[in-house]
Amino acid sequence: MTEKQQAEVLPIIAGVDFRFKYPAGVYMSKCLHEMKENARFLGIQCPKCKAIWWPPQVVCSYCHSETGTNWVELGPRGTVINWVVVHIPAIDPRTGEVKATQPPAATIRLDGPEGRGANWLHFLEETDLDKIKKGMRVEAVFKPKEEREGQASDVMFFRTVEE
Amino acid sequence: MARRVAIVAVAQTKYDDLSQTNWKYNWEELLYQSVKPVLEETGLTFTEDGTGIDASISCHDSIWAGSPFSAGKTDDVLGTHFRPGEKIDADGAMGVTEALCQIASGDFDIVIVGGVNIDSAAPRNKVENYCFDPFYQRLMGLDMTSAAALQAQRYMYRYGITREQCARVVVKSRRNAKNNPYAFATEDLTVEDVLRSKMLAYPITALEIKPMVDGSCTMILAEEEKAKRITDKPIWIKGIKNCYDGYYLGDRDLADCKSLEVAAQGAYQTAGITDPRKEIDVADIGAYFSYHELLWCEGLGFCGKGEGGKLLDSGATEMGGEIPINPSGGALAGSPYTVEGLARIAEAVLQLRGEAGARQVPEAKTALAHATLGACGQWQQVMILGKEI
Amino acid sequence: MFYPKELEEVEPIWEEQPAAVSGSDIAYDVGRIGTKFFAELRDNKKILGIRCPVCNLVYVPPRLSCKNCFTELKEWVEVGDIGTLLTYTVVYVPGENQPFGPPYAIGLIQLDGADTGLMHVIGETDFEKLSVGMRLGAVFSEERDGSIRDIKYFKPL
Amino acid sequence: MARFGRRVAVVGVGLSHCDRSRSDVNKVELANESIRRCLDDAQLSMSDIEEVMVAEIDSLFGVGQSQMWYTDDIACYLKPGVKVETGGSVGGSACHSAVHHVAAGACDVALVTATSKGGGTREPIERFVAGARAQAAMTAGMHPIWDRWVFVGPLMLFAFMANDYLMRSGCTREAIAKCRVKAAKNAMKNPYGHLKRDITVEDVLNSPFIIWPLRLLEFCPISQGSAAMIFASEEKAKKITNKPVWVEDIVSAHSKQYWTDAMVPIDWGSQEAGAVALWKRNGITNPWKEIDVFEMYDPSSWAEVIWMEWMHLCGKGEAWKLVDRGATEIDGEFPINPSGGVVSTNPGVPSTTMRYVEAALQVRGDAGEHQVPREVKRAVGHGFGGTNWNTFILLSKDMP
Repeated sequence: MTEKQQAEVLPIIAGVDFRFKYPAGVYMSKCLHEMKENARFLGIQCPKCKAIWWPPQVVCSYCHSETGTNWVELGPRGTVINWVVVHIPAIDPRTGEVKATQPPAATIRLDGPEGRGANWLHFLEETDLDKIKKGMRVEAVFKPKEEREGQASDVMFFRTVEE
Repeated sequence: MARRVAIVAVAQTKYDDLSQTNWKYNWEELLYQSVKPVLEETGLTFTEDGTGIDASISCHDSIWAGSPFSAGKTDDVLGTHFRPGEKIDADGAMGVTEALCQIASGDFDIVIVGGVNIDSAAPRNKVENYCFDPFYQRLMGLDMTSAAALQAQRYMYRYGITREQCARVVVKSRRNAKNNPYAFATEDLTVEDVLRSKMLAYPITALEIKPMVDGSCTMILAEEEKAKRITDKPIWIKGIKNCYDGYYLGDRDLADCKSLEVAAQGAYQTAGITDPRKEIDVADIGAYFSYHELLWCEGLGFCGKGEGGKLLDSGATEMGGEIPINPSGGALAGSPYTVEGLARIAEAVLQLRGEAGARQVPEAKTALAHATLGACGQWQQVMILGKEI
Repeated sequence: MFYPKELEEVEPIWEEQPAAVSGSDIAYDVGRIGTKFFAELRDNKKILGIRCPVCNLVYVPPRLSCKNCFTELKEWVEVGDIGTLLTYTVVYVPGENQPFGPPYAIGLIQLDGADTGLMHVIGETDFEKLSVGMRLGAVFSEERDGSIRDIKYFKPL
Repeated sequence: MARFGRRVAVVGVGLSHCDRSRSDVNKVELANESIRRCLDDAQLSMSDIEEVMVAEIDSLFGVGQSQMWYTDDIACYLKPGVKVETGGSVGGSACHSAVHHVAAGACDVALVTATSKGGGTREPIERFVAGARAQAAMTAGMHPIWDRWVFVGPLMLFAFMANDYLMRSGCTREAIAKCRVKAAKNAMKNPYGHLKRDITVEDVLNSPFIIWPLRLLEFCPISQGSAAMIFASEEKAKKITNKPVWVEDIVSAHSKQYWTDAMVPIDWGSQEAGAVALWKRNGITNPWKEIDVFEMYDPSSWAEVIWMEWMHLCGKGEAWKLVDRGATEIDGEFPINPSGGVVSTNPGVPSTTMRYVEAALQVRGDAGEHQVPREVKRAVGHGFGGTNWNTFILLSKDMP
């Protein structure tokens, strides 16, 4: 055995490049269609414990009741509850693309009936960290209708509004 | 086991190809279609005070779901939010073992086990290729079908099993599946149809592998006292054992199924079975490929080594035979990955409860449910279920 | 129809995405034992096995532990590049990581001096003429980079 | 009264050497390393092992159905086994499975194995890109349509939680930095620690933001390593060792699928539900007094501080003050992570098993240099993973 052999440790390239089809399901499909067609947020409220599910889902996580068709309209305005700013290159797992920068991400409580939930993680238009405050009022900015694809990214970001 | 455990309710969706509806349901919606019936049947809810379901087990193979932590998708419908949960990343039958141990240990009294998969959303041969080690076997382009072909060839060579005998398994499966409202593939086939269908990896043809289907299966297990209260038809778990064989296909004589022999002996011992062919009334076994049923029959001790073909030819495994095998049609009639083993257990339960409809095996008292996973059946599990305690 | 009508009638939305970011370019560490096997293959066209002194078995490919007795394996042995076919198949459909386009034959080959079969491709052959028990010899790739494909294929002798 | 039908004890533990890259071994050999140490620790041979529980996250670590490949190297050949996947907590979930199997009488001796060795890439790893890749891989576990496109892995979650805590508790950044320095000091004493850096509070506060307000040094590294544990029934345990560590209780609490909703107001309900169940069931009214050492899964120093409150170890808004005055140091009132924690050594899959192993070592008094300077009667190990899934184990010196 040569010295070179003794020192080296080999890697083997043997990845598998697979793509899956991810279904949204009936509840999320309805909600995405509503965003695409009517620029409207349709959440669902648990008939029992009144928690609001955004995106809508079949069963309430808290009390395990069926949510049925108890639709509630949310937004398009909301309140910023929390925010962060990404400083590292983020890789979009959908494409493998490296995003060098991205706008601040925030959790926004969409306007709507009282109840737990209705929070959405989305981007803010405002990039000045000093101007982002808890309780700040924001409004969803949609892509033009013809560019909307029935995805969460049909909303580009949330814009600060004065009230 | 420290406590007796019974299966008190089972439910399945009709197994179907979701790609035909453009993947209408997502994982949780598909799973909920079998969760709701078991909750309704038993009247149980998710509670913390010991009056309802204590814990949940989600069976979800993350490579088939295309994301890590994939079992999270099923958390809501299985009632796991802020509650005890366990996620089995293998065949659902392993989840039943886990539920059994959770209950027998005294930790929980009632456990729900759910499994779901959308096979049609995954690129099958790529996922299967990903299951092989990256150094020696993956780079040969192996998938589960070509691995199975190596086993089939070796099996045929060693014991003189014929391709016609293998094909006849498919014909029988489809015929039985006609009576199973949950089955997917139920068309009439002849041996020639099977042999003449597209060759995938010699000697395995397109009709000799499990069709691609989607669906879910859920069941509830309970300890003795509660089981008797919940239902008047509890089905008792009498013996269960699983076993792994060695990994490299070249290490094994593929014409044998050592791990199945060990698993079967273990399960028979606990259940007190000495002559499986006589004492077991019906068996639903995990056959992903045609030859599986023949080889597994040998491993299960229903016949001697190399006699799987003869056993089939004798008609003993047909409906009405001495030991009907796969009255449901088995995986060859359509069961999704990870749900495969759960569906076999569900069928055994239905048979013992006398709820199997047109495919009912009369007076079934003891049933066997088998599951397998991995290339050439590396992992095997055998479960004995009984009507009487 | 399991869900309310208005939901069952919604046009389904689905999205195709990669399951993992890494894709086809993942490099796996072989480790010291694997490296020795592949380096010998690459540099000297030799196939090595490893012997378990307790079970008296020679494993190809080599590994760290004997699965029967858990002995840590250290005794390297050279095995032949000629062996016997244990089983084979001919793959007719395209798949991932295939060394050749279909149809191609793969088999388990028990090399002389080894107690286990090695998975590999069978080349330079008429598929009709393949049979279990036939003798095959290794053909090495001209350009070798330290992987199992440094053996190009096995051919009938 | 014992919680289970049969008593269960930890009779052996083993850890591998951890590093950023363990290219000297492949995945299964790495698992084998800690198993050999574990068998040596318990003075058992592979034939004594009756069942093997495998912890893995196949989608992250490059091989599907990996339990199959592991079989030969984890003493599982012709034996039964279980494979679980619950994200970072999986190493704990596998232990719970082992406890259940032994307590149920399915076997007497069960081995748990957890290994992390992902595939690398051929490209040279630039600063942050390796981390970004790891985050992206974990983001793939989020909802493909709803969450993936905006989420940047667990990093983002911990950044959110840090901002929330800053706004709510009035904590100082120095307190969190102190928590990180404590972890670094402890890790230097741990032979199996990965990051062994002599850092100061200033170093932490001067490290760059990765996701504001989370700084580089406040987050865990990526390590490769493995851990193993052997659980045995009472009868066997007494034969195997004269220092059995008894499993008093195990608890798991999981959580719903969408993280985005759980993020604000930061809702750590499953940490709370799990911990409260653990305290209540075992008659622990004041964990701060009754637990001698706590091994917490702390992907970030922020998590350690915040979860102290959610696990009812102290009141809301108090944790940072306790950390600030050194109460959680190795020789403090309530030692947390004397091993250095996840923030120092993070192989992912075995991270929870390591917490359990370290808790067991502390109870045994075998933790060596990082043994806490007090009598350890009861220790808790905690695991975190997936979409906020939590596991807890309560270990004790005295037989329950």
